[in-house]
Amino acid sequence: MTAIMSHQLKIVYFAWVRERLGRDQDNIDCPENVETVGQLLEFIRSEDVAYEDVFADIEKLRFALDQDFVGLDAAIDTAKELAIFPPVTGG
Amino acid sequence: MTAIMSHQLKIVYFAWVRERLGRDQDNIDCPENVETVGQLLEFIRSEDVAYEDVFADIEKLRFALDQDFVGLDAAIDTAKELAIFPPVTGG
Amino acid sequence: MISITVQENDFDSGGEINRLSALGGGAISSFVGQVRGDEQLQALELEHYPAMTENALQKIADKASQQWVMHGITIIHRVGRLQVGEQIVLVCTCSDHRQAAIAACSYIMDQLKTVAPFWKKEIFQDGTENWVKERQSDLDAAKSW
Amino acid sequence: MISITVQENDFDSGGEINRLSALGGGAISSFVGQVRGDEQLQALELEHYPAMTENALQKIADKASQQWVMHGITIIHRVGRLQVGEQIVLVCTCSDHRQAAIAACSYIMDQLKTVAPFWKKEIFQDGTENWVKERQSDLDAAKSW
Repeated sequence: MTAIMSHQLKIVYFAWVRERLGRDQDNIDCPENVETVGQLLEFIRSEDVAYEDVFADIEKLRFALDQDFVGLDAAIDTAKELAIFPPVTGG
Repeated sequence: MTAIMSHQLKIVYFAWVRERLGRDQDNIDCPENVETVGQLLEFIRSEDVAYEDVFADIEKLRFALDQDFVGLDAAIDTAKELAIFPPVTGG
Repeated sequence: MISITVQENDFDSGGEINRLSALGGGAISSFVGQVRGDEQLQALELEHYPAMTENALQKIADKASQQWVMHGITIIHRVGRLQVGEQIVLVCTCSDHRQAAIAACSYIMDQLKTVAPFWKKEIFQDGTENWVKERQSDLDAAKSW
Repeated sequence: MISITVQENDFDSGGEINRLSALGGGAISSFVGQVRGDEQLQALELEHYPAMTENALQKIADKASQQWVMHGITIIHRVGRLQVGEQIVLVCTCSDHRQAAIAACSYIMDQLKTVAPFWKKEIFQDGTENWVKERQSDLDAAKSW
């Protein structure tokens, strides 16, 4: 057996990230060599040019892995859900 | 005419000052040579021994002249009402 | 809009908040003080100096208005006999910004504790009474502004 | 007693204050944020991340409970479309001491602004829309604790 190891990851989008992408989630196969949030962003940008515009200014994005805020260097590990959104503005 | 100049002053008491004196106000003739709140206290203590106990620890008393907080050295001048009470404890 | 009330009756904190909300400031801060059931306490007797009280509270509210841009300030302080659990005081402030609303509310409470002519007498279940003493922490808080 | 609610419906600030008052702490601080009628604003659209929101608010309340001795904390945050003048958020805190109640309420609001997953879209009378941007002053306030 030489199957490439991967795991299913749900990506959810909020606010203008959701609006610009035109959808609120994606389900992707996360290849084993994609280890961090930053690497995952690179991977999905390479898969679909639609992400280029939205993810152009990465400074404006925030991330949560399984509902916890994380940075770009966070390990995806066995996480099930990555959220991508602008800085929060509640209250 | 050699009448001694004086002016009517109402003294009002609150909280334990009122309770210990057993009344909530006095009306006194304030002699002209009594110029400050401190001097007035001395004057009324000399007039009535009932004040001795209540005014013994002057540090524990606060004063308002015509409804404004004042210290012992405040000039009574033409004030109409002196209030004597413990430190406030509202809220 | 400054509203100052000294009354025996209870008050409706939500109604007062809604009244200030209607001014449209966006940020409404409020504080409610009530009779805490310490030890064997049964009630508080709240005494005040009627000729001076509202004026003293007005001055505090005026100073808050000078320090922060406010849409409205409401102060309600009860007097008379208040049982454990009853509300004593409400301070409610409305501003465009939450920091201003919260700071003004906190400032007003701190000043009220040290310059508004109210006195509290504790009445215990065994019938004994005690005039509450001023607290150094309240004096310090009032001076901190 | 920590109560966290995310809902579309309006809330009754007075009822929430009274619920915390019933815990007998003596000091109840609250903050209400509402949609301010800036410029040509008609409404706000409040979006959130349902799987994360309540947990994020719970963490904020837990941290406040560790920092100050609290009897109760209530956080209600609305989502959906809110017209100018409508209430958005309520934070209500109950403690034995006013400084603790007020500080915790202020802390929770500051944290909520920067770590709770809500996003506001402004909808103007001419139909244009704008996602609200984060403010440096909010980030600074959250870091100040």
